[in-house]
Amino acid sequence: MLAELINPYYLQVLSFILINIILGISIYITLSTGQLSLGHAGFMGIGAYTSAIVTINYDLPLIVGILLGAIVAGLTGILIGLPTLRLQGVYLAIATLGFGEVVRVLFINWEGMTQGAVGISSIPHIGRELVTGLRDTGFTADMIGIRSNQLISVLVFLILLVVTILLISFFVRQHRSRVGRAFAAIKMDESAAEAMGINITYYKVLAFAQGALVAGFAGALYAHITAYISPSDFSYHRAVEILIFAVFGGSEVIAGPIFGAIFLTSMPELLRDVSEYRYMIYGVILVAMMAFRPQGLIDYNMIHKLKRLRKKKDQKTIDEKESKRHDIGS
Amino acid sequence: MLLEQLINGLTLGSIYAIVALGYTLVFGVLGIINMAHGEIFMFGAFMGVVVTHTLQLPLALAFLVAIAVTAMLGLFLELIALRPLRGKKGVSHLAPLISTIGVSIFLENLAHHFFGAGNRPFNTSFSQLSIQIGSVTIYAVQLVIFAIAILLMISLSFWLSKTKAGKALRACAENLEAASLLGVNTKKMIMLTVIIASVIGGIAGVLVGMAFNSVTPQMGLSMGLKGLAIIILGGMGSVRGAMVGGLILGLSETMIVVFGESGYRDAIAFIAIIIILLVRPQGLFGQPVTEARR
Amino acid sequence: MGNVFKGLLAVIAVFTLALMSACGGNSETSGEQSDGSGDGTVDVKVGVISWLTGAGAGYGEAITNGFELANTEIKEEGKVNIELITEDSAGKQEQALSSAQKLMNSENVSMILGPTLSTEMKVVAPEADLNGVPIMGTSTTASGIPQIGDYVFRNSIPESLAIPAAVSSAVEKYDAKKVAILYGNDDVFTKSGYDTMKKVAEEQGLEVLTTETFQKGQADYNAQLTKIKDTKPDLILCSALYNEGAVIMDQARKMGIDVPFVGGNGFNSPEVIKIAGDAANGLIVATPWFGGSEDEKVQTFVDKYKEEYGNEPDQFAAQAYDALYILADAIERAGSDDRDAIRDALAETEGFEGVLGEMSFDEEGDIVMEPTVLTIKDGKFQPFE
Amino acid sequence: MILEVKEITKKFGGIQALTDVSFRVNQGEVFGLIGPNGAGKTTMFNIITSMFPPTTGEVVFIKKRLTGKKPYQITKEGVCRTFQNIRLFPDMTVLENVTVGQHCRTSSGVWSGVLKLKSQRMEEESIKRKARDLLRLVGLEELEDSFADNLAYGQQRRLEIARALASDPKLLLLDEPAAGMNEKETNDLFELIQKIKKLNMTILLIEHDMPLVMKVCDRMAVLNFGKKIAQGTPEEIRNNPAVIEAYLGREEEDELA
Repeated sequence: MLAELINPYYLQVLSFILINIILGISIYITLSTGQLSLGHAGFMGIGAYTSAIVTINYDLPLIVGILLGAIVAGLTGILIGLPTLRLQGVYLAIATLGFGEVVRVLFINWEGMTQGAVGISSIPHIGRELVTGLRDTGFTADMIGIRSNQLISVLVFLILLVVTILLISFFVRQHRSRVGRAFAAIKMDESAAEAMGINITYYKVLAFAQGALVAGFAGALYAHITAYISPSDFSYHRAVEILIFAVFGGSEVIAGPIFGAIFLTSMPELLRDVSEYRYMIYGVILVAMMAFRPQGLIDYNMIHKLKRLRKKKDQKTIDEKESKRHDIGS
Repeated sequence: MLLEQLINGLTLGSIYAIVALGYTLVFGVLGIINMAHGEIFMFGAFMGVVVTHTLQLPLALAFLVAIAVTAMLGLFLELIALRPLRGKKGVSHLAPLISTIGVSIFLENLAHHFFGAGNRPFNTSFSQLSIQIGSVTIYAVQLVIFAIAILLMISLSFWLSKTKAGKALRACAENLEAASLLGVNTKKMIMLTVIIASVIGGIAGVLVGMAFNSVTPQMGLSMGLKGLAIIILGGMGSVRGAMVGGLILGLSETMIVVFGESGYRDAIAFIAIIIILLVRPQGLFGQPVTEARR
Repeated sequence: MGNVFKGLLAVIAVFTLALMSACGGNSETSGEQSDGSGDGTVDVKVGVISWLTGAGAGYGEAITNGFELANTEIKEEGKVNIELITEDSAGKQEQALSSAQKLMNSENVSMILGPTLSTEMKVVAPEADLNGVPIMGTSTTASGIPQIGDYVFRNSIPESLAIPAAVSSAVEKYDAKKVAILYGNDDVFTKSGYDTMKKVAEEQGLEVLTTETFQKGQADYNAQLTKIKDTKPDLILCSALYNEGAVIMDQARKMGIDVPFVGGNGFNSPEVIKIAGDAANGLIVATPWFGGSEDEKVQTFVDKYKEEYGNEPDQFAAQAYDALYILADAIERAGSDDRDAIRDALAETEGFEGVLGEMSFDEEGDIVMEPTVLTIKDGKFQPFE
Repeated sequence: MILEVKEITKKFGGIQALTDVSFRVNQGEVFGLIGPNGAGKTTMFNIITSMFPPTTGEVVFIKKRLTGKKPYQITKEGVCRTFQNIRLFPDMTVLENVTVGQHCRTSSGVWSGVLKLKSQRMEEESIKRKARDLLRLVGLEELEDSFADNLAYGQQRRLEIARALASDPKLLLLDEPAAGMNEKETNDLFELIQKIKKLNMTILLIEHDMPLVMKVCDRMAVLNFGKKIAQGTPEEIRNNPAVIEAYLGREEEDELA
């Protein structure tokens, strides 16, 4: 029964969707203070390479490697964020674009560490490592009646799902807290925010570093799921792709980039004919969104309306219950 | 050898400078970075391939076709990607950047479909012409590129400072609203700017095809990023900055090959971007942003 | 927001369930084996992963054409009945991996051919190997691929085989002592090629005067070439794909560099002549495939291919064509569509005669064959003597 | 004395926006800053709140030098402002706008917000309570869930005041709060300012509406072409020849209406 239900193909696609959701969240956080980064592919690469290198060369456990990858990317984010914060708008975007390219060129040339353009292969795979670990404890896939590759896919998917949900709830909660309000205020009007007592430098660096950290985290996960990375995985095109998740889905609320990542990743998988024109469609999406709906498909207003609708509904049900009670009473 | 390398650097630098002129013009007037400029440049180059190689027609015609096609692309860029965003409430200043990135991706992949991913040859007998001075060979193409770069810079400076249309354009650059109050047809001026910038890109495309015999859909991205680096280096909106910045980048890319690590050649431009933005954000020839504009 | 978040979770959950139940319908249990129909032919499902959309669609097209042509012929012979199931990877690792999962789990194929790029192979092969599905690359030349696992094969000759052959022939003929190396350092193929070149130059005792690099999308190679020209090498070892390689030769010849160029397999394409014209003369490459060969088998293949698809087959088409024949041969010997049986039979392939020549697999699953050294002379590829 | 502005001069390029301007504001009073358009009033506000630095001179607030501090630090010191061209956070609700105002008086960070610690929950409760109190004060309690962008003009002005009050200022800077208001709204504003004054707050007010200024201010200073030309009680100002001159010279603009 279980064996027939679990298909590694669908789980694989879902796993990539989840990674893209994490990437979408990473750009969303940076954008939530009104900063546009074209360097997220660079942060993703730093996370991926750091984790791959420490797990292969120093035999660190996977979880340590992944966390280290995220942290190194986050620290780089602070390093890049602090000085570039003096830059506004397009200047920041261009500076981060430059950063991303420098990182890629570094991966290519620092052969001793990164093996250059050939890339790093045989990176420990999350699922395979786990299954090996489980086997040592005496648990194998046959015990629940599935094949080991099914178990691997399920484990990878579940881990990613849990991680993604944790991340989403982290940032949803942050959004609703004092920090999130500061982010939103800075995005809407920087000088007004500062006049209201918000230390904009601190919060902008915080957002930039959080974005970099999450991108690095996604990169590290990516490395341990494909088991192979090379510099060309973290090029300018990747940065644009990450940006599109937020531009398309919406950058005002976290549901936006999540929706964007789900839709845009599954689209070519569901419609193979679309695949041919994928990038042209991306281009059209960017232009059309800017012209007709610059805030993305899902925005504050939509969320607000949904909330009201639900409130009304709740109200209605309460009213109905009340009236029923009355009926019974009478 | 150093002399030859100097010539190589100047040739490359001149091309960079021409590409950067297009960026700087659009930024100067509209305050927008046109991320699609590199792809328009690439289309100019492909027009050269189509005319000289596929249709076997003369080189002069290639320039004409490239100018016509890139002018059209500029027009579409303005009408589709830029005008709808202008003056709209709630549109951030990043919107045009994202929108032109969209155009650039679209054009790059359109070129893939039309022309294939491979390299296209660009055969003209003109590119074989050369003069021998001592042990140094100078190609006619190199001289032409250098001449066109200088010519474009001088005529653009002249046009901007001396002609009526140019003055109107500068008025737009100073303040769009004020210019429109003074009776300048800003819509027309903006369109003119974008078209002129695109045409300059198209000309650069044909020149690159002539000089290096190498035209691919990917060339727009790498050239575009270099052009971007140059206007940041030279100062956004500065014609002189674009020229000097272009030459500096061309020469330093050549020199890094001469003296050492050709592997880091591509990184120079981006390292330059980061350093200049941190040390002197207005660039070498740019005006510092006054406090009052905050 | 809280409700929205819960809603989102619900969406994800539904999405997952929908996909999982969707697969419930079409996944077959892997235990089931068909030993073929009664008349002795073996029915086998073979998955193909190829780059069919995007920048490299040209490669994928040649490869799938090669497979199809071979499959029609094999079907006519009637010993094995191969059903090809083709998936597009778009040149991306993620999509290649998803495609492989689909083929292995939803389609339940016995064997995978492809994917097109070495980068994709490095992601797909470990997964196939783990699942015990034999996989054979037909265009993946980077080093380290057959070493991924027991189930991983390739019939495309690696640069480590092609480049030494080309270099030693050239060194012998021109009595070369000093060489300059030029390579693309941001591409996995050209970088692997360079690593081999460096090793070969050392082994042959050649003096490397200078090593220069270039990057994708670069149009101007004058700086590197001027530097190389100044060192006056006897040969230039150039690890480039034909696109860049042709432009490099064009600029080099214009500059007055007239020494021969030795390239890797990636440099080998009729396109070089199309792009560089006369400047292409003097290129020396080693290749598994020479369409101009007088061999009867080769000529029939070229004619048939031309008739079917309207253009000359390139090495990708030829390698794909031979790959399917090798596979058919192995399946015939295995006598079933069992994955392990096919793997064992493949590994035993020895002295197989194809359009590329005589092929065997070594113990790692890498191809063993003699590459042909070609040169461009008078605007044509010709055997190098 | 709560605020002391000492010999402030500000140059923009070649233009002298303010020349040697000094004045003092006493604890608990409403101090008016008036003058024709372009006299440098908003520039003075921007210098007090450090939106940009003065060329020379300094600002002292309860014995602390404000000059050289960052805008957010000045808010923390207890000086908060509204803007001439309303600058609310348009995509936030009315309530959220006021909660942002309390930023510098609250302290919860990333982790306490994400983990919803008890201290953070209590803080959020008090933030909301205080925000609602302030909305009641300015008369917007009915609209707390509307987007700031959708409010009427006069309501936006009042919301801005509530947002500034949320930062617990000792000194409130109001930049033309009555601009664009009709008579009724102006009257409401007058009452609001009276109420705020009763909360033991000092107010520095830029305003063009002379009847309002004369009614509400205890003292005022008059700027013209970047220079202070007069200072005193409304009565003194009304009869000051220099002021009459400055305004009469531009009578067509109807400044003294």
